[in-house]
Amino acid sequence: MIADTQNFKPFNPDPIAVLSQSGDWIAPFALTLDDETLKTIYKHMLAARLLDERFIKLQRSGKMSFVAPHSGHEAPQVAAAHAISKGTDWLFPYYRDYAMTLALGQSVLEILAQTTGSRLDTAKARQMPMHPGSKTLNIFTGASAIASHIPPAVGTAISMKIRETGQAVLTSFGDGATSEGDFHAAINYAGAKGAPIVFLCENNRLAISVDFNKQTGSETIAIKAKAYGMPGYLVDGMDVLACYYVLKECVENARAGLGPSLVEAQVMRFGAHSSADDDTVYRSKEELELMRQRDPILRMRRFLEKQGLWSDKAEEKFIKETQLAFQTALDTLAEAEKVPLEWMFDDVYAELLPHLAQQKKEFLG
Amino acid sequence: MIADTQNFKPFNPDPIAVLSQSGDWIAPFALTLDDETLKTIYKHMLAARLLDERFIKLQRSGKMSFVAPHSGHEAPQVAAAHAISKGTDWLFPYYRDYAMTLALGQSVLEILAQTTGSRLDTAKARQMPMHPGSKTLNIFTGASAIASHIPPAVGTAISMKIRETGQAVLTSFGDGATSEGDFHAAINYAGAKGAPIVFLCENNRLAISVDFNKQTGSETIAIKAKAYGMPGYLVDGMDVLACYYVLKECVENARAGLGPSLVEAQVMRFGAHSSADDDTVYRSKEELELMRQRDPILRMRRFLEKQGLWSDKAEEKFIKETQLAFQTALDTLAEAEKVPLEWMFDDVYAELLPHLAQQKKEFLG
Amino acid sequence: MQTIVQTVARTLAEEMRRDDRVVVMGEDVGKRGGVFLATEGLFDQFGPDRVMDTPLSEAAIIGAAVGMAVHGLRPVAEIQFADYIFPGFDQLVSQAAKLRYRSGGIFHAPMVVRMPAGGGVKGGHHHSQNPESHFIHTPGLKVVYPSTPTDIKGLLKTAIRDEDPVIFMEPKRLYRAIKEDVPEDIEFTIPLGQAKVLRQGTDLVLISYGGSMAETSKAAEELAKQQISAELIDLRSLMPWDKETVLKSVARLGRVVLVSESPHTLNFMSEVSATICEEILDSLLAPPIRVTGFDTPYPYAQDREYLPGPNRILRAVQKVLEY
Amino acid sequence: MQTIVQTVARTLAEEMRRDDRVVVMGEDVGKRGGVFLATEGLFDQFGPDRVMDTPLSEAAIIGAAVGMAVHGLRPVAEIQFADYIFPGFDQLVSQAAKLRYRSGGIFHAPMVVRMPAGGGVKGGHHHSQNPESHFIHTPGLKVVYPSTPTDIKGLLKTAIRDEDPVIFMEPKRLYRAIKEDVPEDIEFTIPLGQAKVLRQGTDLVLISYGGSMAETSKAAEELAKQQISAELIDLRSLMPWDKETVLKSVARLGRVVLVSESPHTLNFMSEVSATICEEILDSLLAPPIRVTGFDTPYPYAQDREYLPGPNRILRAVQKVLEY
Ligand SMILES: Cc1ncc(C[n+]2csc(CCOP(=O)(O)OP(=O)(O)O)c2C)c(N)n1
Ligand SMILES: Cc1ncc(C[n+]2csc(CCOP(=O)(O)OP(=O)(O)O)c2C)c(N)n1
Ligand SMILES: [Mg+2]
Ligand SMILES: [Mg+2]
Repeated sequence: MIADTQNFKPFNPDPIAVLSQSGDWIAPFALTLDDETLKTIYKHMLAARLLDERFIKLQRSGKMSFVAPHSGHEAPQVAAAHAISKGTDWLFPYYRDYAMTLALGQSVLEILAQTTGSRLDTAKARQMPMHPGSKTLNIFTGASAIASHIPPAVGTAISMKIRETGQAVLTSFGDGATSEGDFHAAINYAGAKGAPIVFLCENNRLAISVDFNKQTGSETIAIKAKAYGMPGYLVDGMDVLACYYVLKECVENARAGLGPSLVEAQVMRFGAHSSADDDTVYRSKEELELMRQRDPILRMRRFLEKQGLWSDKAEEKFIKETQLAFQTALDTLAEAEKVPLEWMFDDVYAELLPHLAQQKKEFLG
Repeated sequence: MIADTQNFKPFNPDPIAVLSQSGDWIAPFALTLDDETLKTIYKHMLAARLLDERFIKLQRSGKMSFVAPHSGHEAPQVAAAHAISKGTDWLFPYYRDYAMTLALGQSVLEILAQTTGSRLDTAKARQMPMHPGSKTLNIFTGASAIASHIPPAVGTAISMKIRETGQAVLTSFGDGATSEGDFHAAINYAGAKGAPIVFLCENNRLAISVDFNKQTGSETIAIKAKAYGMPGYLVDGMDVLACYYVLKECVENARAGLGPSLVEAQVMRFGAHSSADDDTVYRSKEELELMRQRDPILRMRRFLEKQGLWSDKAEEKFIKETQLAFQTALDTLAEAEKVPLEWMFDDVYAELLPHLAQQKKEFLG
Repeated sequence: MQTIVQTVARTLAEEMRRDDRVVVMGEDVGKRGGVFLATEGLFDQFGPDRVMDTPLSEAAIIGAAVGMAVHGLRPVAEIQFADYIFPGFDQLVSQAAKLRYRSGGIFHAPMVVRMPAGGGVKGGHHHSQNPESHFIHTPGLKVVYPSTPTDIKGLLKTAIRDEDPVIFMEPKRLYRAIKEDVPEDIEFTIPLGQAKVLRQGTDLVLISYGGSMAETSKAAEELAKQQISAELIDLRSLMPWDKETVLKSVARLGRVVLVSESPHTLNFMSEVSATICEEILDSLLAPPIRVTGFDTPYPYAQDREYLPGPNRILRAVQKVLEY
Repeated sequence: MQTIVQTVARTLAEEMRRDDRVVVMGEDVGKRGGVFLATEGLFDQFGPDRVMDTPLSEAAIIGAAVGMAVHGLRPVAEIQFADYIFPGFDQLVSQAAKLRYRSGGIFHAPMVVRMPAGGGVKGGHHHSQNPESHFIHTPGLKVVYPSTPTDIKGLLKTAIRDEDPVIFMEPKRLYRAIKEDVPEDIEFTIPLGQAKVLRQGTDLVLISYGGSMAETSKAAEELAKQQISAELIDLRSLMPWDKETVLKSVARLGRVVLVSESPHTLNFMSEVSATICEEILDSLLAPPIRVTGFDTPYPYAQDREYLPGPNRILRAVQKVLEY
């Protein structure tokens, strides 16, 4: 299917793009995605944006304790979800990846149950918001410690390889994460093993307030692949189709036994780092204005409109449907019971160890 | 002084050499070292080899509990000592670096005092053998944990930079060390900061028994410099003059504010990993035989002989002198008193904290 | 009147003015002023060479601080949350803690590692933990965990001027909860290893430190209302810790409740309890009872319930009094 | 008759034959058979996909083991020396220990992390430490530290078959010191959390585990010669630990000496002591005394003196008996 795209060149200094800012196809190969898929990709990005806006509202109204907005990161995230094989491949995302889990098929109810700390959270409301996970979708439940999910991602990929399961792993992380020892230990092991895994860096050139040039001396993240003997691809992270084609190729290469790859998607963080952050302290409004003009959703919409696949009416209708779905989920959550106190003591181990049984008994009386 | 060598090309796929196996000058630039220095470099290598042999004897006779032989690693180690400015620059070596500390001027008595756990050890016999350190020579006393000395090395270099002291740091480590998170965290920070430091990897393609191709997916260590935005040089680690010229250039670049570099010296480990290892389990005698033919000491000796700077007689005389110096040091050590028991409780903190005072009192009665 | 977090920033500024070897480093400590604003204003005052944003690596932060200290600087490193010490834990254990000892004293690392710690801020697993046991069990590290602006000032100054690595834990849920007048003297210091008796009592001793001082004080007040007189001690310093003060009070009253929010097993109060029993067993009128966090990861939904709150403390007090 | 280290290798082989999900990984565990030969022969029997040499990174080893476990394997990872767990400590604390809890049980990591531990082998700072307190204080980890070939077999099998991460500490100075017949049954397992009473006594209780069992047993024999009858307990399992057995013996005899070679402050015996005092204070005829390593980094020159040897144990026993 993507036979004619099999020749993306690694370590290209210019980011790979297939759509111009005005939504024209500029790739040296032909588009291979069908209309439905193109529309779905767009819808996923749009729904994710709406979800992000809803997150922020929920946080401001006290229903979520925390949010790390993903606006500006939708393209690689949605592309990643489409590039892997749902329910077969594994995803090891990070906290900012709700466009990815949503596009992969995580239900809004499940997502909101986690982010609002509800009794309906399949993870039993054990973690703060922004920690997705799903057994059926093979979405690994991460920890907050930056980059700490990457070694487990590599372990899963090694397991796939030695057992020849034909699966692949995709793991994502920010530019800041690449400074951690865990990133290095993990990607180096993957390189040595030729493990079937794709490393996706969503490079927004900020780690909270820390600028990319204080994060590393390299010009790109993609070039770091050289240290691990794998290809590194620089992609325009505001171009969802470019992200898709590159990631798809990497996933298929992984599955075909060609080993791991590192993909750097150059994205822009439209919001503050999180609801606990005030980004006006370290960047200007003008900077942000310029960024917003490169909105990945706008670019894809222009493309779809030029293809005759999308319209204002379609947009309106989809937004309405999506908001309704959010509301329905929130209504369900509003009716849920409180998180049981006794959940605090479960799942530390498979069984309730004696000392925990004692602590539970003493506490609950 | 080395103006005409300022143009070593980083990331050259072939290791940089200036001497042929038979000891001919093959560099595209002229030799700039004077005869005395050339002889000193050779003597340092030879003395280090003799020291290594003595270590092994001392270990076999129970006078040292452990040794990690450095034979085969002499070239980059001696070169490093000559490339830095003694007593001004700082050295953060690893356990296999006795050719380096010896060449920098650490006395045989001081070295043997540490490796035999004597009362005369300036570090109070606190660590097992193979942990050199010197206040006057600015040799940082390392820990056994692989790569853990590299972040402190970078910290020292950053201190030099922000206080503009005009100093530089050289830190060395094995190929295995490059897999640790600490290596990455440290070199990445150095790259981002442009710190005045040279990273020297003595790549013997083995970490105890683990082959280089299981250690990393990259073909060389030098290429890893790309990940950190600094130059990486591949050097023939059996050619002491090549090592010298490259390291010297890197140290001078560091001092000149041009930032850090990574140098990979391709060496060969002639011995087992350590006295606790049996390398016949994982490598063949033939392999070893081939290696020994590339002995860095032989190559330099051939060069010196061709220059008329060395002879069998000179060799004999130097060996005799060196062995005598070893013996004198060992005699001194033999006369030293036992390590005082109460040393166990000192230097945990600047002052003896009350709980330690109590433990000391109870123990010593 | 100033809060704990303001006191941190002001104390750092004072020490940086006093001694130009003092530098501040960490993630977001520069322009951003730290995610809790504990370094607010420093970047503007002292510039990028003395207030350094680092890459996102705790190993790089701790390890580089060691190297800076060895070279003559006095680094004060911030770990953004105590929970994130673990990627840098080897640098702490293998480098910072052991350097003086292993080198026979020829090298040492005078440095401070500051970190906000503790729960009750809806931070879940990784923004709530109290890892002090790990530090205290590591010979070579000093550990303090003050609970008031004044103690923060006095102990932070002492930590910065100390010749050894000091782990400086800050009770983050109290960052803005308490305001008080803080001594203005720039030479105001508090020695490490001195507990503070906050309240003299006649019925039992309550001992705590850090964030849990708030709940423990509340419990003491509640007891006072019930005509029960608790002697209240804030340990402040955990390594070294003030055994003398603790033993004196406990020996006098014979009853003690020990409060600390880190997980129960090998909580620092296990050490305090074991020491009390070893040294003054015969003075005990009741078993020392520990009121602690549970042996679970820090939960999100039960953020408050996990903490040893006043009710759990009062129940323990009752047990100790009725024994 | 087989040694501890031989038993490790043979037990691994048995479990790998029984369950093809079991894989072994670590530095030098392949052709080399491990630096202590604890994986000798496995590479030849099971090949490179089930006996994997890893890069030199403990974070990669622990972290990858988590990912393998999540994907259905049963990894047994070797950390070459317990002292080298620290570069991988965050993976243990943040990933392995908390995965089940944070995911509400939808994911978990059944894995074993083996590591030779303990002093007395002239290994200095970093080949001698006993970091068990760090593991025990981390909710989500199970911890065992057996001291005989038979217990090694039974507990290693249980650990491999357990559904949670188990830290399996091996007393390296006893690796080749003891030989015994080990049950041949491939289904021979020992439950976690059961201590073993090695010797019934009437005068006092001696409790220890791991490498220090050797010195503690020696002390018990010495006491027997002096007509002093010590009840000797090997804890074997530290999380969970067998409170019942300990409390029963101590309540009966009223006197106890606790021996463990890790540093004194927050040594696991602090927990045991605090628990004893909390639960059976009135049965105590003397304070529980801990005989431990010192609060210093592990020294090289005083390699043996650092350890709680028979003499120090006997002195403590005397104190406890004369109290
Ligand atoms: C080990 C660790 N250290 C520090 C933090 C605090 N922290 C949370 S997000 C963040 C910045 C991450 O930046 P990046 O990886 O670039 O991802 P982005 O948020 O930009 O998408 C930091 C420092 C953490 N979560 N974990
Ligand atoms: C953190 C840590 N893990 C494991 C070890 C055990 N160990 C000592 S030397 C060594 C191999 C080092 O190989 P390399 O870095 O290539 O240096 P070389 O010995 O080959 O010179 C290992 C695994 C250690 N010292 N520290
Ligand atoms: Mg970022
Ligand atoms: Mg090597």
